[in-house]
Amino acid sequence: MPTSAREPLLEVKDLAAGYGKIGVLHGVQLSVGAGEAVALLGPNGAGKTTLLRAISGLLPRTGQIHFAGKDMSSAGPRDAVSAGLVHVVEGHRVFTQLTVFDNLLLAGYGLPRAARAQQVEEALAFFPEIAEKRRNLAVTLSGGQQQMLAVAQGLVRRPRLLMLDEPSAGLSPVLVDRVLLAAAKLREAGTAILLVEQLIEKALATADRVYALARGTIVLEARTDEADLPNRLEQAYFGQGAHAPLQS
Amino acid sequence: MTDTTAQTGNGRPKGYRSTRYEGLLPFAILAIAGVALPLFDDSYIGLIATRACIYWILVAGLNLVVGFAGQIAIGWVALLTLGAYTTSVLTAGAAMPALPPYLALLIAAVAGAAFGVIVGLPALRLRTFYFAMTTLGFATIVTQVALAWKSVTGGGIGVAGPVFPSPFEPGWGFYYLCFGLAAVATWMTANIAASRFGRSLVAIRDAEVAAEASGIAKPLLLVTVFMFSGALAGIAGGLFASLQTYITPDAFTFDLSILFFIAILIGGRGSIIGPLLGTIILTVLPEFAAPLVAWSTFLYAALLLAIVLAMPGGIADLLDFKNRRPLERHREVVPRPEMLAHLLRGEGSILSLANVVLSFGGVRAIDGLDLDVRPGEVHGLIGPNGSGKTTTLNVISGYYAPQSGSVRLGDAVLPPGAARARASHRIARTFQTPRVIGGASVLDNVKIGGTIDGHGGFIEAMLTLPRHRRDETALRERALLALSAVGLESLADVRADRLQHSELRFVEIARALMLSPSILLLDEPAAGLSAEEIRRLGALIKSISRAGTSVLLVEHHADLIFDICDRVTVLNLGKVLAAGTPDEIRSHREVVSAYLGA
Amino acid sequence: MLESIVSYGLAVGAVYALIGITYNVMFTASRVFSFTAGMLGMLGGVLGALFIDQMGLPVIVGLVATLACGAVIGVVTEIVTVRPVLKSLEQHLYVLSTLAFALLVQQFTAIEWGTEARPFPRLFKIGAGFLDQQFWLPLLACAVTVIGLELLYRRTLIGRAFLAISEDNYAARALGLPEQWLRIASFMLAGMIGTLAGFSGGELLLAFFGNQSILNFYGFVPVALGGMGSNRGALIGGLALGVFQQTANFLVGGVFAAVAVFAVFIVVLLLRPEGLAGALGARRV
Amino acid sequence: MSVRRRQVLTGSAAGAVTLASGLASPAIAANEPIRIGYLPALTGPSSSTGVAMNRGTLFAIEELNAAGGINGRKIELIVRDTQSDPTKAVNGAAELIHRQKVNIISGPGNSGESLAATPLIARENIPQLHPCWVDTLIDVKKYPMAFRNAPTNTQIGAAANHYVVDVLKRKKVAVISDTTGYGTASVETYVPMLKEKGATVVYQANIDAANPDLKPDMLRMRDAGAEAIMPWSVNAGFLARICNTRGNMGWDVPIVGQTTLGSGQTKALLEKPEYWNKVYSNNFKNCCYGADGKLPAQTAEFAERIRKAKIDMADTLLWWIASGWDAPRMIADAVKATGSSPKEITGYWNQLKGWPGVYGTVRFTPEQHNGFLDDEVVMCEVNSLRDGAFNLAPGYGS
Repeated sequence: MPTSAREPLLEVKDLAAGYGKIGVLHGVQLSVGAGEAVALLGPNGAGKTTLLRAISGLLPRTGQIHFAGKDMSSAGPRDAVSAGLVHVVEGHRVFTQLTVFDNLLLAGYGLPRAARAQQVEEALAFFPEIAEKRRNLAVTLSGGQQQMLAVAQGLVRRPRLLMLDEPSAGLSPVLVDRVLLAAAKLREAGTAILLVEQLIEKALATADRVYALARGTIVLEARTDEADLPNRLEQAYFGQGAHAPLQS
Repeated sequence: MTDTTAQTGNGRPKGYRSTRYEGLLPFAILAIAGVALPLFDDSYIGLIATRACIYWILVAGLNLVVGFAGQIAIGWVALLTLGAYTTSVLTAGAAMPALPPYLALLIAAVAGAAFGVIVGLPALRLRTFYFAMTTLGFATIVTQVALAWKSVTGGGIGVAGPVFPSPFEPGWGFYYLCFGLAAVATWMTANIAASRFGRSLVAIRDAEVAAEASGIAKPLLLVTVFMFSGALAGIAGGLFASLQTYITPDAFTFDLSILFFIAILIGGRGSIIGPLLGTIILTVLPEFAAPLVAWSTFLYAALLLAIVLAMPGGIADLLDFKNRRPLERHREVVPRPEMLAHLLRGEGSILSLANVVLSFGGVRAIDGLDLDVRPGEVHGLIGPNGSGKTTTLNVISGYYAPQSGSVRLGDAVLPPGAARARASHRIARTFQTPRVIGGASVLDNVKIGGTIDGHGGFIEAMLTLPRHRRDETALRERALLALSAVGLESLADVRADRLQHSELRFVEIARALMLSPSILLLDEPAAGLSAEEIRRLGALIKSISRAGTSVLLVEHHADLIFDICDRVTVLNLGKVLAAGTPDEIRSHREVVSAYLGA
Repeated sequence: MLESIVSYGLAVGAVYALIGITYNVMFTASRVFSFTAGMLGMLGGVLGALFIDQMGLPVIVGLVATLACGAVIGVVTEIVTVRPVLKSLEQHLYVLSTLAFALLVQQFTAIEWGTEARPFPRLFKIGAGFLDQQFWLPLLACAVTVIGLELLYRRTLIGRAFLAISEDNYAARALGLPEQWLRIASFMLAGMIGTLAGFSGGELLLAFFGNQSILNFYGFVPVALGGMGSNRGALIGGLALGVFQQTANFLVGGVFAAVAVFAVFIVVLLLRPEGLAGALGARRV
Repeated sequence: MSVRRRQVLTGSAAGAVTLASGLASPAIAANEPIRIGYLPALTGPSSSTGVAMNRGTLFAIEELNAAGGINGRKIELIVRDTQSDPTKAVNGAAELIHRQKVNIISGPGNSGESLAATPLIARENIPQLHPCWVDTLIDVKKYPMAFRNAPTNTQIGAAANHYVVDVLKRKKVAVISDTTGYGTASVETYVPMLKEKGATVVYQANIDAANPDLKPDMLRMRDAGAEAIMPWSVNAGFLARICNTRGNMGWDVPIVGQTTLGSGQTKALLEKPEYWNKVYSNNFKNCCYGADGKLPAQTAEFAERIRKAKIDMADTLLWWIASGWDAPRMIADAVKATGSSPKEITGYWNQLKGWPGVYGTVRFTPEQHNGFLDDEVVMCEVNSLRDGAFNLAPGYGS
């Protein structure tokens, strides 16, 4: 199995997590190199979102998580964020009763005042169209704009690894491209990205490497430029021995 | 040992009775102690014991409201006050010709029942804390009225309590009256607790949605229970007045209300013996700790806080030895589909959705959906997150009323919304996260599913009349059958919260089977199950459908879907993307792109 | 007569409003209805009398000390009665834990401070009639609190953080907001507002342990009717309630006034369980 | 000091409880202690009177035992705090009678508790001596063994009414009370009495003492043309609010009524000291300063004794202590003269003629168990309070 050339920024070993008695993830192994873009694919209910939550500490979990040389196995979301591991949660959940600007200020909670202001501006620079609406309440934004705001919130912290959970969900193709373009830009700027995405083609276009998650565990790891990836993916999805002729 | 009993022919696990009587032991001890008490020949003990009996008569009823239905009724002293004044005023004959005390007591019970409904009514509409506040309000208002309405209640001067004639004259005679009534109250509440009504109350408390899906009528049930507990409180009030010999409003302190309430919680919700012991302890304790008297309410509060934070199960948990016996590790759920024949009637009918539209705010969660689920078939419903799968289930089972379109079963049109009515159409379902009553046994959890098939009424249950007993035996037989069908019969007596997640999924299916459903809706039953368990689940579902039930299966596990479904419908953004046989579907280009995103 | 209704009604209404706001501040931070609101009000009066009358501290020191105690009790409330039961919010255990804690404190007060109403000191010698301290002090306290909260929520980052966790706790945590600390902070704030209510209304209600249940109920009515979490509702509702109650006092007399308020409360709630300006809970399945 | 003492006593009683009695024979050995059951309200909403009386009672017991008891028999006081709660009073009475096998019961003092406990005590034929003023509590038919070493509400009211109508010459009167049993009972009794005296009751109400604003009622009284306010309550907060509201309204009208008007708690709650002017409360001749500014000789001597015993007088009234002090001594005298059986005690009391109490002179007959003399119930000027006693109100200067 090919792994990333660079030394890993995020290293996850036999991670297990779930909700109450329901175990969703077991024995997940995963790594992301510095400045690398990794796509996390898998059918619904495979546990992609759960995995991101477990990594960022929003969910209780067992196993080891190393980030930037630090042991984050028992860290909460606060520590993750301050270490530069930022999680943009699914479904563009922004604070609708606050203005765009306030939403971003909150993302910089705890930063020194001056730095906060500056980094908020940097984040806004990625999304000119919400930059214009900085004084509007977030509730007045369209779904796509809210998603951009959510991503922008993620950027305020100048993350070393940005985890995006289905940024394309419920967005028009145009907007999807815009959001993913932003992701690509970040990537050029040296930020590593872990992207959960339904739209495989777009994901593959953005990422260097791909993991497939099914039934709560990693069933495939590959470089995006490898041949026959779709077939292998589908095999992985439907479980061992599933034969799935893709006819056109 | 009963946890691992083998299944016998008639479907009753061996040793079940033994565990049944285990629970009766404490009652027996208390009963003997109660009868023998006069041998002490200490009237002081007699008085305290009488007081405990009277308080218990009220608490016994309140227990169904607080402990079983989980309604936070803090101000129940209001009903004690009402009962006390009703009895006293009627016997005193100040307002009208004097009545014999027993008749007055009866009237107090009726008044209590009526007022109980009034005090309880807000519970049907209001959130927990709001309801607690309203009962508090009632507690203050009643005393206020007692003070203001001088002509009848004597205002602050109060009235003399009733004196019961021989053989129940003051002293031991009166004690025996109270003890007898307390025993009857215990018996009746225990009967209700063990009946489908008691189970339904707990279901409303811990799994309201599942209760609704099982056709349990929350409003009616709660009103009945408020009536019952109001009546008991009224009687307790009459006896209280007699014990006090003379009542003034300042006898009905809020502390008394707190005592009743806390007695139940330290006793343990959903238990009879616990609150009974709790009442005895709280009544007796301050008497024998004279220096602490002034601190008693302080101690009650401390006790309550400790219970809530440290021991939510209360005394009842300490007495629950049965559930401390270790369970067999590495259990395996082995369904026995052959049992299904006894459960299912094989008269499934076709379920069809026509052009159903449901939108929340601007978002169209379901957008003109057509769907047919045929008897004897497993129909898979798949699609990406937010494509409207679960929403569809919720429309069928009546949690959501679609803005347009129709849901028909056979040729009957199902009323939009009206979740509770679905059970009578034999529509059963399971939930994404199992909705089971952790504190109740697996068997009782399953019995919930068959609630609507009971014929006996509340009164019959209260007095365990034949028809009710027949209901219970039938229910029990069916429940054990259902459990053996899903392969859990060996865990029948275990408290549900001790089961593994995978087992809970099968419990839910067993509960659904109790309806002998014509339509079975399964919401991600395979989530969190191991590959082997999924295989068994698949087999079970398949044979359920083969027994004539129409099964609608929402599932993410593609392999399970393609394994057992006869037809599959793929949703995307609330619309049907494709429908057909599994093979058609998996070779369907758009599906693959939408579902797999290739 | 009329001026007496207005001056007294507004004064006591302001106290109700402050208690209502206390409920709100705790609720928005934790989704918990807490029985400790009335308790804080009661303590405000008792502690004020204790510090200023009994210990003879200067007024301002007494006030600060009272608020400080309120803050501490707020924090204790969060740690002892709220945090342990937050996991199982739907079981409503908080109703029991906060009730138990409030009772605990009330009983302790009754035993240590006494069950007789005790005097609350006259803080400012100025004013008579309607300008009397006991009438304007609660209104002043109420105005200060409302404006203060408005500034806090609208102008400061921490205030916005409060709004954020109350709107979407999950997203707030994902952003790395110190959700737990913010909750403690808001309980601290609630503690101070609650005791301020009792302190400012001290001369009106006296330093009396029995005020707890009264304030618990009359402080809850405005928020229940105005919609949980809405300070505007609490303010308007509180003042209205005060005036209504006082009018009823004049027209029909004390006992029936209580009955009237209670009747209105029940009826409105039964017609609109979510309050006159509130929204119901979300989907259940 | 009284606190420590109380706990010791309750403690010992609790001890007695533990060794399960019930076997103890009612036969009286010559040296067996005389067991007095005592039901004061020492805690709870209306306990200030109980606490004060308790000091007197404990003091009397100490004295009597120090003096060698009665005929060589020690007196054992078994205390049960009723917590101002009728249910606790009933429990307490039962325990004292059946567990502690007391010879006699003293108390309870609060109306709610007495109303509940008295029938119970009567049922068991135990002699009872209580200081509760509620008229119906003395009834030789219903409670043949219950005696009262205190005035009745009727006597109290009569004194106040007499003062308002005959001395102050006020004809239009407002009669109000709190909503307690005592308060409502008083109003019920006094209004007709006033009317008999030819006064008109222009305003009558029971007001919830929790209601912090009395202005509505006061305004209605004034509009009704009241020339005197007669408040009946033991709630200091309530009474103080009446005085304060009167002061703030600048209404010059006398307040005549319950003794608590003159208590320390009431004084503490006044907004201005002068609000206590023109306030006249019930009191008892023996416990008031006469025209010469001195207490009657016997009382003066008693006051001296309690001063020596360092009994706290700051927060209480002389007559409370006195009434608490008289009760055990009345019992002691009965036992000394005859014996400690119910018959003996009640028999002695039924013949009691002018027993010289500090609180008041007591006289019983078989038909009349209300021991107090009408003319010993007087009115006093509350603002003259010093060392727990008052000057007789103007008009008593005999």
